[in-house]
Amino acid sequence: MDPPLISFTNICDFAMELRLENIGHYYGDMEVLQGIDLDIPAGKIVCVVGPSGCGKSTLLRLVGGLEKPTSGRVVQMGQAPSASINPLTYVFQDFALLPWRTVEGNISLVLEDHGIKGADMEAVISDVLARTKLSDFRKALPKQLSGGMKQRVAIARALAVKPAVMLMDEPLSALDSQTRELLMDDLVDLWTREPFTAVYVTHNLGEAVRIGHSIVVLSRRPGRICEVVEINKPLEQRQLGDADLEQQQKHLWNLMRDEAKAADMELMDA
Amino acid sequence: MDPPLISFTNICDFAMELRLENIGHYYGDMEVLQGIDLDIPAGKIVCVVGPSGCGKSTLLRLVGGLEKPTSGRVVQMGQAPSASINPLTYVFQDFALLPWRTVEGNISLVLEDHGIKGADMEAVISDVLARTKLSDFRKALPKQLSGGMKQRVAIARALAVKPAVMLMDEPLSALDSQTRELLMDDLVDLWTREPFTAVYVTHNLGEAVRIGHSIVVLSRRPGRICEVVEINKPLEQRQLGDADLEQQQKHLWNLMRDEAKAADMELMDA
Amino acid sequence: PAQAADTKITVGALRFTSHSASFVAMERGYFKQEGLDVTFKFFQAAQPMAVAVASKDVDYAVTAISGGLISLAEKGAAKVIGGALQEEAGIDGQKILVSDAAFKAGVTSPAKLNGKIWAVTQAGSSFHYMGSVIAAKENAKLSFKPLQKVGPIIGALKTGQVDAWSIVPHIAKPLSKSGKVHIIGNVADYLPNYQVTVVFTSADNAANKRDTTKAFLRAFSKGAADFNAALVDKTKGDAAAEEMVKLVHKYVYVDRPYEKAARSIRNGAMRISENAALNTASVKNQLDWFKKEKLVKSSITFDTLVDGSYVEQK
Amino acid sequence: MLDSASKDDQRTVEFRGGGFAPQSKRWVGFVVFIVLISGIELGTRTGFITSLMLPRPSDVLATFVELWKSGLLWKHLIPSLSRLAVGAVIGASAGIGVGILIGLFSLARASLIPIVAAIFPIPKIALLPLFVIWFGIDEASKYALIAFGTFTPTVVAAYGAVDNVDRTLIRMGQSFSLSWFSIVTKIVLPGAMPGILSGLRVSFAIAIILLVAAEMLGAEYGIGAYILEAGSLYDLERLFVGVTILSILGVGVSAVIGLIENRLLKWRI
Amino acid sequence: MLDSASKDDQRTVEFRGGGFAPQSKRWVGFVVFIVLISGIELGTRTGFITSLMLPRPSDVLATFVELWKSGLLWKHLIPSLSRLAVGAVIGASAGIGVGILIGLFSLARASLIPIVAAIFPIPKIALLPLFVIWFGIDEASKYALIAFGTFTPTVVAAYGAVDNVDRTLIRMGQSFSLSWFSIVTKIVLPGAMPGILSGLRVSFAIAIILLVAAEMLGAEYGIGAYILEAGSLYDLERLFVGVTILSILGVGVSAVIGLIENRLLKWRI
Ligand SMILES: Nc1ncnc2c1ncn2[C@@H]1O[C@H](COP(=O)(O)OP(=O)(O)OP(=O)(O)O)[C@@H](O)[C@H]1O
Ligand SMILES: Nc1ncnc2c1ncn2[C@@H]1O[C@H](COP(=O)(O)OP(=O)(O)OP(=O)(O)O)[C@@H](O)[C@H]1O
Ligand SMILES: [Mg+2]
Ligand SMILES: [Mg+2]
Repeated sequence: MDPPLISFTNICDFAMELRLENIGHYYGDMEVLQGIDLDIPAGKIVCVVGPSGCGKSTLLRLVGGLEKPTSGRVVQMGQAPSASINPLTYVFQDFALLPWRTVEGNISLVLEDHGIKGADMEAVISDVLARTKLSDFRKALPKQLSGGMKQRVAIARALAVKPAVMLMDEPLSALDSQTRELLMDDLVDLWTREPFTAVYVTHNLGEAVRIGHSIVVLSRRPGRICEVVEINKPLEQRQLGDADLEQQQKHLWNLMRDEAKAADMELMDA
Repeated sequence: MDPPLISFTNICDFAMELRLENIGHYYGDMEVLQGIDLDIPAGKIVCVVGPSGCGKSTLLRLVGGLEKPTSGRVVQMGQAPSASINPLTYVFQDFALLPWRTVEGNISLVLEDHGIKGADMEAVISDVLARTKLSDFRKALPKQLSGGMKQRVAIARALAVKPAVMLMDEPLSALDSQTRELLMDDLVDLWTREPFTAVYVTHNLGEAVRIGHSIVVLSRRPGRICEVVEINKPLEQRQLGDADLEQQQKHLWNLMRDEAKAADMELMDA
Repeated sequence: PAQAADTKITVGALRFTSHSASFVAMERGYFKQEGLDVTFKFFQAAQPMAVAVASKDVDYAVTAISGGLISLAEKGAAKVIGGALQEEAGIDGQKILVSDAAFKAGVTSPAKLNGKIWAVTQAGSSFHYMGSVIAAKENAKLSFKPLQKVGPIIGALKTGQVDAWSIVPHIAKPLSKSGKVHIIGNVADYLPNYQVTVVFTSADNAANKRDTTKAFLRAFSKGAADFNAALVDKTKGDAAAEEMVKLVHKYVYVDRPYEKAARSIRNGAMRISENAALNTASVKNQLDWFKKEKLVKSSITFDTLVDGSYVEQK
Repeated sequence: MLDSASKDDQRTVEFRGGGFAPQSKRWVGFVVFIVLISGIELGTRTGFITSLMLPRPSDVLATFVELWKSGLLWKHLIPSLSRLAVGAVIGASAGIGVGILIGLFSLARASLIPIVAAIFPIPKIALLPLFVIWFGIDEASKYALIAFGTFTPTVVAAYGAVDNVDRTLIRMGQSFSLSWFSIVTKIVLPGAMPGILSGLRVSFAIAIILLVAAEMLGAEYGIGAYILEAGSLYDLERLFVGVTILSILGVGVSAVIGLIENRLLKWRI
Repeated sequence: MLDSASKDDQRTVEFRGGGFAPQSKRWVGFVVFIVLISGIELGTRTGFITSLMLPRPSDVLATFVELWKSGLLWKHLIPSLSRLAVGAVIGASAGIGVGILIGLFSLARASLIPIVAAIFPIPKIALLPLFVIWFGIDEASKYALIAFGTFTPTVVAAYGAVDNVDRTLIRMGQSFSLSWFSIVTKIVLPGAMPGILSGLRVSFAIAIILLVAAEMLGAEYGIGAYILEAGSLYDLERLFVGVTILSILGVGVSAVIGLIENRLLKWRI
């Protein structure tokens, strides 16, 4: 196989890390997050889990600068590699593809604005489509694709801007569980070939233990950090149904079960 | 605990079973199902798994009489118990609650039409709400409820008509995985206390091995039966991460992986 | 004195026989002789024509004195400069009509109109004025029903939904022939020498373009004289009358065959004032009535409405 | 984990979200109206705007006060309101009824949709002469004109609303063996309510617009008749008084429907 | 697993689904029109319907053929079409522009929404006298009237469409650091297209309705003028010819927009 034309931050040369310093956030009078301190080390995937409505998505928006924290700050430490077009790049739960653009068009969208065009753009697009196994779907419209393929397009789009950190908000939860399984394999594959830095928000503890180097457990709203679980087994060695992972997962579920129950029973104000 | 006021079919006295005889179905020119022969024994949960678009939902609609099969027939064997108001009752993926009716109103909806009112209705509603742990949410509107609670209401509504067979179309796939875990426990609990007959369609193999007495694996479209896997371990003894279940799940996944991949890669016609 | 040739002016007109003076002046070259290059602008109703003069889309036009015209004069936008159509004893003038139902119920003369419904196009229209004056003279109380256009009025009259109306003879006579409507009197009996229509222009033209305005009035008067001679006084013989009808038919009832149109044109011929003379008394009466009815501001004077410097004031 | 070089290189992550959620502040609206009206007042006073082009706002107000004091306001307003009410209620009810039929039955859909589509672009004023023959020049023809005008948009809104009722809810009803009648009354109609109500907003605005056309025919009193008279007298003050009343009426009706929506559709997310 | 008693008791599960998906068949529409017109023809021939109530359809057709043969059809149609085109294009463009401003900027929203809401219920015919003063009696005032009438509904549709653009797409754009201008042109505008196009359907229908009002202002030729003249002469045949032409025009414009939607919005599910 040829060396990839473009690549994630090479973590040996550059090291951009993120640090969350005492982050707190309010929506109106409602406290959503409280005193979050967290390091996101380069080349690692940090999973964030927690019950519904505890502020996971909010946290991710704060990290990427899509929202301003009420208190505290998110610090970027070290320079993003110069090749990185958009250092902090999201992958959304609902794909966020423009339905009126083809697969190719959705990727070119994020390149056009950064002055990449012609053969350069062509090269980038071909490369990311190849890496996400989408080369045959280049001219397809989103409506023709299954959910799994749509999320692959979104991932290809994120790769195209060579992110220093990927911010993934439940990237698999809109997919059915079989597709989820397939995509999880693809993500592990992508990371194994070329490690990237990521914050990965999820509800799914199975996903978290499969893909996270560390797992941050948030409490119910206002979200605080309950525990950070480190998993040392290399990603590529983790498998569906591994006993040690199952153990970790059970541990996490025991930590969270009551909170999840309470969150489920909560009545939203009319 | 008091004996329940209403109950599922008592499978000792009555035994209503369903038999699918050589079912085939077309939408226009597209063959969706082909030569399905299947028995649904009383008091058991039959899971149906298969790749996206293979006709699982269609099969369930055929079973419940919401659609007419192009060929073959669905036979009801034995009488539904006289207490059963609606022998074949669905639980839908997207809950199908009327947003303008309260929890209570959504349940009374299906009783009103069958001439149950006043104190009788009151008794039925209180009972099913108690069994699904919803008594405190009686006056809430659907918009105030989390997804898990909404599906509980839909289950309570299904219980209210004392079904002979429950037809469940991916009842948990619209929920986040933590809520799914909680609801799966609740379903197992309901079945253990009082066994019921059910056809349970799902994508999720983990769910299938946790809740199915037998698991029917469908092929890609046109859906045919590939294999029927029987799991003999009693439901109440099955646990998240049981090694034997993991084994079954891996077996199923190996059966389906390629088909799932192919289904995922399919281009829908523009 | 003829002006420098080709002063372009626009003349507003309705496709009515009563506007024939302008048509004659056009066809017989009287405008040309005065150095005026005239374009006609045709309207469906008189009211927009008044507004068009105010907005300077039209330079000269002929219409009944209406509340709208007076209001525009008050705003300094329009000015009456001469007279056109006039009721005259001995010439067939406007008729008073009643519906068949009202006629059968005993309204056989204007004296019996008390309590009846009188149709008008709009409050402040000439129909309103006529009805009001007739009612006052007969001590009758009329209620006035605005129906916007002549078409609906005829419909309402035929079906007995309104009781009475007044209209020019060439419309009144065919209507009465149908038997659904009856003529019970002449407007001229109540409004002798009623100045039905007037010539008007924008205040700017009246004040600042006196030569053009005078030239227009001269040509207009010549046309009026020809028309009166041919069809009203009938002093020129049948051939001239025939010729005049043919001329008018180029503008009026164009979509009807000549034979049908000719009858209507002849029936509709009422006198157009000689030399565009204006019956001051009638205009004053009308203005007073408008003020009394609070249709126009009470501050308006006769001189605001009329520029008396152009034509003979009777 | 970090080498010391980059330790010094610390920057807060830059904010790049927000926006694209324009907010409407009520007081800005008032300010704009006041500025606009003062501008016209000034323009007319300085002669920059002639009295032929626009009336002076203070004169319009004075005319309105006069109209009120003379008691004529009510004499004009009450018949108009009753025409609006009767006409709009007839037109909207018929429209909702027909719309629901179209939404439920193939035969109704196939036969009525083309007719409604053909009727839609017909200007109602063109039919005035016919309405006079059919309904006379009294109230009936005014009701009919307003009803006719509100009918077509209501039909379109109503069948659109029925079409948009979530089909899974209907399948749910069938799966519980509810009767056809129950499904229609308990699922289809409540589900179509939001669409129907928002259609009524447009229909009632059209009813108000048609008031003038309706009162062209033999109305002595009524806001429309008042406007027509003012127009024919070229009395801009009165014309604007009338137009303002209609405008306030329209905003008022829309606000009332908003209130009804808030009450009736509390269940919406 | 089954006891033998119930073995005999076999029944096919009963069908209880289907329905609630009315289909519109094109030929039914034609049949209905033909039945309706034949009915009127018969009614007028037997005298059941008097000539005062409705014209005889065959006479209407004959009148139309005559109009065509005389060449007057084009003389009336062409000015009307050009008025419609110019007026509707001006009104719709201005409406889309203002609507997008309202959709994007708080200041525009706060100041313009109340004005649009106040203008909406004003009947355009009430303003005819003013339009003559402002724009003269020639084409300009006709364009202005039609433009004014199409403006308000287009504004409402356009800002509604912008408001309805999926906010996650906009956040996506921001998250990729797209410029404000790119977000507007590449995300907001294409996303608002479906809403704007369906708004134009209504706006153009209104433009056609306003044609008659516009041609009240000193138009000699034009379908509206033809209808007005027919109405004032109570010539029902000609009135119906004119009305039918407008109706066909309306259906045609709507069909054209449908085609454009199909082409431009292929990407919709
Ligand atoms: N823009 C907003 N304005 C006001 N409240 C908000 C906003 N966004 C989120 N919230 C509220 O803040 C809380 C946290 O929301 P957030 O989406 O971050 O939770 P989450 O952990 O991602 O939940 P989920 O698991 O459902 O995705 C919720 O109660 C939510 O209703
Ligand atoms: N009413 C319908 N008319 C036409 N085609 C249909 C209809 N319902 C389903 N289909 C098609 O039939 C096929 C099977 O659909 P079905 O919903 O039964 O699949 P499924 O196995 O439930 O899929 P999923 O896993 O996505 O729920 C799909 O290709 C679908 O597009
Ligand atoms: Mg979230
Ligand atoms: Mg399905």
